[in-house]
Amino acid sequence: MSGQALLGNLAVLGLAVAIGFELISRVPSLLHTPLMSATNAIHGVVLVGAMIAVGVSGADTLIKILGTIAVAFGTANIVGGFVVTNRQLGMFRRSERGKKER
Amino acid sequence: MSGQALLGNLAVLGLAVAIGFELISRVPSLLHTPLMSATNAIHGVVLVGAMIAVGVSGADTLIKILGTIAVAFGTANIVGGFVVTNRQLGMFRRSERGKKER
Amino acid sequence: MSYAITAAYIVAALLFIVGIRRLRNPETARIGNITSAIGMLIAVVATLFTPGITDYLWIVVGIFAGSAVGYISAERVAMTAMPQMVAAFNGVGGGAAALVAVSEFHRVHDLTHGPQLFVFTSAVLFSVLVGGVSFAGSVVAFAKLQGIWPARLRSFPGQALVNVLVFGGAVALGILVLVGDAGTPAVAIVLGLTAVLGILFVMPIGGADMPIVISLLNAFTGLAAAASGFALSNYVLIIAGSLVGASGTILTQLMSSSLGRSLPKILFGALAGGGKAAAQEQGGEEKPVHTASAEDVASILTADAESIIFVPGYGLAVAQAQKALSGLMEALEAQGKQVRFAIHPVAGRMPGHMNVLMAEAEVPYDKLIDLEDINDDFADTDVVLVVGANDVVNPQAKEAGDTPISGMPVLDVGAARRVVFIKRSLAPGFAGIDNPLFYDEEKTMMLFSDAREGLEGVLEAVKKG
Amino acid sequence: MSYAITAAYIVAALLFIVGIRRLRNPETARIGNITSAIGMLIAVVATLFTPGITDYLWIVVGIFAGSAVGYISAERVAMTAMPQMVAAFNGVGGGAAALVAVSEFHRVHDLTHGPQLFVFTSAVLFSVLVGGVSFAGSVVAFAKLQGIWPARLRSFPGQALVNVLVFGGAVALGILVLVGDAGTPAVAIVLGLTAVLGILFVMPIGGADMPIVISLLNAFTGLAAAASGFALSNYVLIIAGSLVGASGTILTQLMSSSLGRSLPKILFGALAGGGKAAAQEQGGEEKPVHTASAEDVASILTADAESIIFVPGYGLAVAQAQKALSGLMEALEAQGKQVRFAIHPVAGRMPGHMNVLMAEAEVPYDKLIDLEDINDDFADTDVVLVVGANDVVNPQAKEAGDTPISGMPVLDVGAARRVVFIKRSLAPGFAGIDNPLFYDEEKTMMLFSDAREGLEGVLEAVKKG
Ligand SMILES: NC(=O)c1ccc[n+]([C@@H]2O[C@H](COP(=O)([O-])OP(=O)(O)OC[C@H]3O[C@@H](n4cnc5c(N)ncnc54)[C@H](OP(=O)(O)O)[C@@H]3O)[C@@H](O)[C@H]2O)c1
Ligand SMILES: NC(=O)c1ccc[n+]([C@@H]2O[C@H](COP(=O)([O-])OP(=O)(O)OC[C@H]3O[C@@H](n4cnc5c(N)ncnc54)[C@H](OP(=O)(O)O)[C@@H]3O)[C@@H](O)[C@H]2O)c1
Repeated sequence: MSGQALLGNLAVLGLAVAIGFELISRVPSLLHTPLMSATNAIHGVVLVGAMIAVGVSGADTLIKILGTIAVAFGTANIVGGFVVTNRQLGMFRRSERGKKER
Repeated sequence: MSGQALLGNLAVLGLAVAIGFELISRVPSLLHTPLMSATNAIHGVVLVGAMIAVGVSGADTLIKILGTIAVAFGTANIVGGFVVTNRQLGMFRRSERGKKER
Repeated sequence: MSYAITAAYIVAALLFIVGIRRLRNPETARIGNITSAIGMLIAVVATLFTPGITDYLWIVVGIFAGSAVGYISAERVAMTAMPQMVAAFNGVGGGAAALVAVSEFHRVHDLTHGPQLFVFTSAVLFSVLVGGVSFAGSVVAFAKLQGIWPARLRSFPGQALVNVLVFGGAVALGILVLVGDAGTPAVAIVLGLTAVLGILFVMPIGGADMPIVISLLNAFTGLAAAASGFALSNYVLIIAGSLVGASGTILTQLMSSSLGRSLPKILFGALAGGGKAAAQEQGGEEKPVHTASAEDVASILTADAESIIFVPGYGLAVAQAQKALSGLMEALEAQGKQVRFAIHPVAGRMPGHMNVLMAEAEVPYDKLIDLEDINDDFADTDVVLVVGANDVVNPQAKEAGDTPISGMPVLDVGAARRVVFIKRSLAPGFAGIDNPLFYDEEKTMMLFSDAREGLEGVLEAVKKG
Repeated sequence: MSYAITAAYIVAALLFIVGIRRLRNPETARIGNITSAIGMLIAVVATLFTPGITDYLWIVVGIFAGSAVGYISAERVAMTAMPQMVAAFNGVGGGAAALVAVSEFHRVHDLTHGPQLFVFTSAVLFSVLVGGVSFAGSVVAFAKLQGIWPARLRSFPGQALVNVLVFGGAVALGILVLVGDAGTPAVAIVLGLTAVLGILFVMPIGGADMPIVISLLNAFTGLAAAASGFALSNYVLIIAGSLVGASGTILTQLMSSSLGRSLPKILFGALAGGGKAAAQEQGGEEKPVHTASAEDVASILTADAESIIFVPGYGLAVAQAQKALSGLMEALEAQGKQVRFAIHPVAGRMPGHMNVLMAEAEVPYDKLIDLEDINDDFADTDVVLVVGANDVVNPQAKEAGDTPISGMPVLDVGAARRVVFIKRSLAPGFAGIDNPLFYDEEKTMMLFSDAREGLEGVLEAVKKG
């Protein structure tokens, strides 16, 4: 990682943190539980790193083992997180009256 | 600009646009006029580019002329924008009663 | 060193974000503006250390000249003239962005090649195109608002065709620069063409539509700065430009949606339809109205009113009557009345314009109440005093129909017990449509007068009696 | 190719942002979740094309195993067990981040040197440290919530010292890796130490405080992912990790501030103070209360009540009584009553927990009304039915004092005409303090029962008439 690339990453980090705070603070408490499980799913994106670790040629056995565990962990995190969030959100329904009032 | 740097710039652009919309949409209409003049001041940051253009050694006369105009324009934009915004915001005052109620 | 500069640019960009974030609340807004200004200072100082910068003379000259002009004009400008001021600063910003792109092209385009050059040149051309339009368009907008643009100069026969030709020429030349090896002169010609385009674009648009044009050009300048940032691979330009682009876009949307006309119609309608921005519909003159004198208004305000709401509008700004209105507020409050201000988001000629004017007249901002928050309170209000406003209280907006303001949310002043208008005549406002509220003789009183004179008369009568 | 992959990662990150943005509104939230999932799919598919990836076998094995486990557990879990579920997924995510960092270190650390290596290694160590703590801590939190963690195993004499030693050891070894050239084994030992640290950290904290711990560890996992992103120079990891870090931080703040105890006190208080998370204050037993039967409650609800508000709390979740409560709502609505739900943001054991449970029981979400929006309506309410809630309706919070809930905004149920509690005893809730409302014999009725049985009894009596 070159110095300029590092600074680029830092810029991205700063912007992402700022936007994270803006976005999250606007989610109503009605949806805080699904919010928690959705962001939980999103950090499963480390799967991407795990795939690279285990897939590149020349990875030795140690990496293969650690990497495969990491792939399984990351996938479980992603799939489980999105599915359970989807289940939760599927239950939120507006009343008939509420629908009409809109 | 290398390909990766270009992509880095695009990532920064995407994040900045997203955060821009979040931030601006939360400014109340009470402050829309100062908002307009403050963001107006901020785009004066092209001054930075103008300074580089006119200051690097080897710039020829054409660049010197265009660059000096650009420096003057950018500075006028920045100084004028921030000063007039400051003037506006200095006039916003809470009432005595309002202060106590807080 | 160069790492430290990039780091400083990132810090500057984050300070802009923090600064805009603090504009959310009037208590922190001033600090927010200063935060952004500090970010700017950091960016500028860091730039002085750029490796390769050896010639500081012209930088210093430019900065001094620009600071002097910027500072003096910002200190002197009247608050009613904010639209012009924003137009002027926007113009110089757009011009600077375009000039930076041209200079950078001149300096660098021989040194790179391949895909890099393509991206670089695209960014330069975008910046030149958008920055040039923004520069020239802002100058015209400024001149129109200032009243120094000759009224005859609006459009000429076949202008639509000329516009298309100029635009086509600029694009064609741009493509030549991009794929061929036309050099700096060609880019300079593109800049010239875009300047012409900017003039042609704004020329036919009516003066009252200028704030929308300015807000749009503000977004343009932001985009031009971001494009220059791409050409220079400079984060602070990219981020700052994007923030401004977003801001301009949101405010433009807000205005055009509250005008009830689509943006393309505002921008190109004048050219297509031929002439007037809004038709001045006449013909309500014959219906009777309840005319009042300053004394009548004063007695209504003092005798049997407890809760009073003031609605300021564009006419108040024109008449510079903000001080007179705040004086009337104080006199009535001294008599124990409750006085508040109902501020429509697009009252006046710029978003939030009335808030600044009333703040200038030392009305505390917690008495300036937004449309949404005050609309339910009119029903419990004794007297509403509408000063130089018209469209923003026009009940026709609520009725289905195809008037220019149909669907725009308006202040529901008709719900109050009594309504008093201070304006010079029965003439319509910006949207050019009649206001049925004028003719409700039971409820409404009309004080025909310049806003300032009328208010001063009422104030005098209130103090006397 | 590799440019296309980077571009795909940027698109994925922007889709995460759009997805979270849509979580703002229950109407768009499900689409938002799907948007984020599509972003994830794009990122994963793009990764398959990474130059240098030749061995797909173990990727496929891992993905299959993970998908099966993740899908099945997500489909089967009860909504009342959401805290455990989040803990489990958080643990595997943190573990994956730490393992990725170790693998990457093993692969790359011989190939780079100089300042690059320093930054790289710092990122790796940060990810290992934070990810390891998050992994092991989440496992303990899961076990505690699931009730499978041995209750004796909380703390041991001198644990604070051991904690400091383990942490110091991990940091010292990390510095060695950073400045010396200790290789992969040293990093593996650091990982082991951080896992021990995670266990030691969460072990002493009471089960009821677990949601805060989980939310904090969620933020940790996000930070670990962002740090792995730095090590790999990968935008999607950096951006996604930052988003999650921000989310975890905000929710942790929300909970700890509504618990009235500072975060350090929650995390380290158990160890310092020695044992119980909240003192079970006894001694209200002697005061008389107005006890009621299911029939009494039913007659109050049907006879002279028009507007009714239900307040569900943690006990409702424990008793799995959400269906019974929604059944009661339907029965009362069939009799023409107005029934709404007042939802306190930290009712239950997870932010927003009650909303999910009531949505599961098919209560439309526009009847689930937030603290702020409903608090003024209690004064116009005939009967409030509080089911398994306690702290969130405790008026002591409003009085100055140093109870654990002082200053926490509570539901103002005392303003209603009558209040009915369904709970098993006069035992206090999570905060361990007595509720004076129980002893207001005029206003309050206590139905001592398990929430589900009690509600079913009331429902039966209501239906009978
Ligand atoms: N704020 C923005 O961002 C923005 C931007 C562009 C357009 N607009 C549009 O502008 C309009 C704003 O509404 P508004 O109610 O504030 O203004 P308006 O509807 O334009 O009405 C202004 C009224 O002020 C009166 N007036 C003018 N000069 C006066 C003076 N010296 N003394 C007393 N009265 C005077 C005029 O009547 P007389 O001639 O009878 O005196 C006129 O009817 C809306 O249609 C809005 O959509 C707003
Ligand atoms: N939501 C979050 O994010 C979160 C996280 C951590 C902590 N907390 C804290 O948790 C508390 C939540 O307040 P809350 O009012 O929901 O709950 P609470 O104050 O903890 O009270 C729950 C009540 O439910 C009763 N109960 C338990 N099992 C029951 C059953 N099977 N049937 C009927 N009643 C039963 C208990 O009384 P009996 O034993 O007499 O039945 C208890 O008093 C707050 O102090 C909050 O700060 C919340």
